Amino acid sequence: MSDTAFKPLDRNGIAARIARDIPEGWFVNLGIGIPTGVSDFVPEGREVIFHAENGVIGIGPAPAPDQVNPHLVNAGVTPITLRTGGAYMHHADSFAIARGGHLDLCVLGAFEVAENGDIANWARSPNEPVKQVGGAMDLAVGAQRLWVAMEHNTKGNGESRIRRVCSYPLTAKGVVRRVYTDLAVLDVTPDGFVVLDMIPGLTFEALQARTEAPLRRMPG
Amino acid sequence: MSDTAFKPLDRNGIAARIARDIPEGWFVNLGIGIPTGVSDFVPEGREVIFHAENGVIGIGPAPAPDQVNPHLVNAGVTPITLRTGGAYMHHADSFAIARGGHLDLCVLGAFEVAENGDIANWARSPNEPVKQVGGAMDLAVGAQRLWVAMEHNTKGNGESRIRRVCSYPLTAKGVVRRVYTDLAVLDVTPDGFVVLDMIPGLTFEALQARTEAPLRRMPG
Amino acid sequence: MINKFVSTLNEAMEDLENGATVLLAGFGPGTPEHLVQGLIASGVRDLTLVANAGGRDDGPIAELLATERVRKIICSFVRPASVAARLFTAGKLELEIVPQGTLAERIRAAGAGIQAFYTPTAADTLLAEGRETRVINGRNCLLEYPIHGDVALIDAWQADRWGNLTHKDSARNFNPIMAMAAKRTIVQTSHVVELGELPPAHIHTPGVFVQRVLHVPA
Amino acid sequence: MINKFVSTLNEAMEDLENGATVLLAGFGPGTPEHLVQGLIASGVRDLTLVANAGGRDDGPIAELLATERVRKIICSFVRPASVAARLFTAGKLELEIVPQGTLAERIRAAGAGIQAFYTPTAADTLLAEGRETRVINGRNCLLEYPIHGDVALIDAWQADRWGNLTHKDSARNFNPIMAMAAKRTIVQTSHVVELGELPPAHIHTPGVFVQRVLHVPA
Repeated sequence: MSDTAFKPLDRNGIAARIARDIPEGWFVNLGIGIPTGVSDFVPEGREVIFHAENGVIGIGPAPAPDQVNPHLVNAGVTPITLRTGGAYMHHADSFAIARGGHLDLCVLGAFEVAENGDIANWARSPNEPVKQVGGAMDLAVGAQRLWVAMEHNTKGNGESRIRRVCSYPLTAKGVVRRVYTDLAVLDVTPDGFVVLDMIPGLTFEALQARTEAPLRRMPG
Repeated sequence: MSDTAFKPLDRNGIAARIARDIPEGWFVNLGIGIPTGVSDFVPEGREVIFHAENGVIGIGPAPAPDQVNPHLVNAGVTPITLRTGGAYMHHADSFAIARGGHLDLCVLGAFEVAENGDIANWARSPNEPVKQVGGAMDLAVGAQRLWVAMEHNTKGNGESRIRRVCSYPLTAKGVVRRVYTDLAVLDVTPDGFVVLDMIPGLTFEALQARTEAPLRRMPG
Repeated sequence: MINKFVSTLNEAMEDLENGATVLLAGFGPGTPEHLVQGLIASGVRDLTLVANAGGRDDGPIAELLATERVRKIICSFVRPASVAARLFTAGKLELEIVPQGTLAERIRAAGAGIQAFYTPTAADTLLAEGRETRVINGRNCLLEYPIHGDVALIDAWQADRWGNLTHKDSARNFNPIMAMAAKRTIVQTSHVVELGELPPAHIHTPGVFVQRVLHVPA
Repeated sequence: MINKFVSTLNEAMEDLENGATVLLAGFGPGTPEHLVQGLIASGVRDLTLVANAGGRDDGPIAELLATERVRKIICSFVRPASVAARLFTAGKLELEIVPQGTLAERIRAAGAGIQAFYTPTAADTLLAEGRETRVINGRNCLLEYPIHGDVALIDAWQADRWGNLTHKDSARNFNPIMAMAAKRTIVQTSHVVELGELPPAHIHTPGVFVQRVLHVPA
């Protein structure tokens, strides 16, 4: 297989690909990392309502540098704006939205996703001091559907993040519905990963070669 | 004993007696019946903040008939006013105040109170169709202290409502701190009922004669 | 463009199903009376009704119960003189009595994704008979489960096209929490406002909890 | 006349005790930085700190942790480059990691008198190891207990003499729920208003949850 036959998406490319699939009227939470960029690619006229777990529903575009409101940030503590129609609430009410099944979609970054829908995104080992849980465990089990946005392979040795079984500590079990990578879009099904879409120039075989878990073609 | 030697308090008299004992700054919930009248007897200048479990904190005096706000009632669904500084909230937040230990005092009516602090105030038998629980069970276990306001004896056959053991279904166990009746003020202590106060002309013996539970004099 | 407004009561009540659990907000004020009329007119039956009280001899809840299309009522309070008390006595209505604070908390739990909780309220009473209790920090507590609605009928003061709501004074009561707890939340509002007219810090029920809004001028 | 205002930081922090559990609100904005300075200056030690995150290398939480007077931190997030991570690695800080939503809900539970609750969050993770779980409606759930504070340090935008508060935009975050959950709630507010100036339908934290308020102009 030739690596020159296709060009992996960059992080914005993944975000834009996800934005295409979000219909008007959905309530959506975007995790930190690649997912945060998704809102930039939703067309102006399509009303998608973005939620931040720190008590904001209806996030607008990023403020101009001289328009920053010091009292208004997203879950990554980055300045945001509020869209017309948005609302503020406290943390427990905000997580009631996330945990109570009121979000149509949550998009999270991850280290790994397994073919049964397991996701690992908060720690690379049980013993390290850094425990970046945040709101991911709440969102992963609480949203109506969970999509993951990540690079298909690790930067270092190119290992597959799409796995039979996660090797890192889990964030939640059996919750991922779809994975968007720089190479492909994969649905998690009872029969494992099904390839919905690939980047131009990539073949199924080349994708499988980069993927630890077995892949299936879209039926039909 | 001569019944002409003393004059039992009327319902307003009981309410007024209770009002005397509520210091400035307390947050207080008043049950339906005699307790509702208590707020009328708190002197104008003494800031006591009354809570209604349907989402009002800071109840003001009753409105003039032509000043009734149809959107503003207390837990008895009676029109009220809001005092300057008062606030509205939803039912779960309002009961968070009641159940979370934030009320200094709740005053409830009752059918019976027992010497261990049990209170019965919602049903006269387990089988009757009428079950007037409302918020009493929440308030009884949630408030910092529970006082009861009631007539000392039943209207019909003059039976004592102050009892060794309650005969009616319980609202809560071991929660009453003090009882205000038309005859006396009784503290519930580990040693049973202690008489704090009696109406003028009533003797300890005459009070005991009207009371099923044993009474003790104030020590000292 | 998101637009949750519907034009008619029929449209508001569309697709109600027999056997549904209906959360009915209100505590005196805040009762969506027009929507209750719609529920009655829809003819759906075998309902479970969740409301603070069983109502009186007249008023929206009494009228609904009198149709005998409610199989069970979950409430904190049944009055002696009421349609509810008579139907219960006649064996025509199941009754689940829940302390008012526990009722509010069970509804909120449904909206917030809490699967069960322990509360000392009612733990030592008849209402706890045969049920699971546990002593936590020396207090006897009763295990309570969320109350989910298929439908919530909600009253609002103001609403915008996203379904953001405000409620007037003590008419707020059960409205925000019942709106959270149902699969389909139907609102009657006294006032319609433009998107952005409600200050974002002062919205009592955000539109994420609302599916349909009907304008019913007061 | 009820008046919860205090004039000085010393007065605001009076009677803090060693071994206290301190709820510290804030998520970026909404952190009561002045009160944290007061906590540091008070010299109390052996604290349990409850906050969303373990902070960074600078900022109020880092400064507090650097005094080594915090025995344990309960939070949802510890950054790699932070005082918290280094103290933990050095065995000088206990760490309890709680998912952010569970953290918020445990704090609310303390304020609302809920003695424990079941949530699916974290039930199938390392954080559940050795703890009580139960399957409810087919979902594995973890039993969680309330987090009570001895003291809560709160930021507000406006406050009146009864302790009624508003919070600005997303600076609201943990402030209303932490105010509910502590025996003593201490507030720093940017603005002082007259009683009655805050519309009763728009108070974010009612004064029933507040003990002391210090005016700290922004």
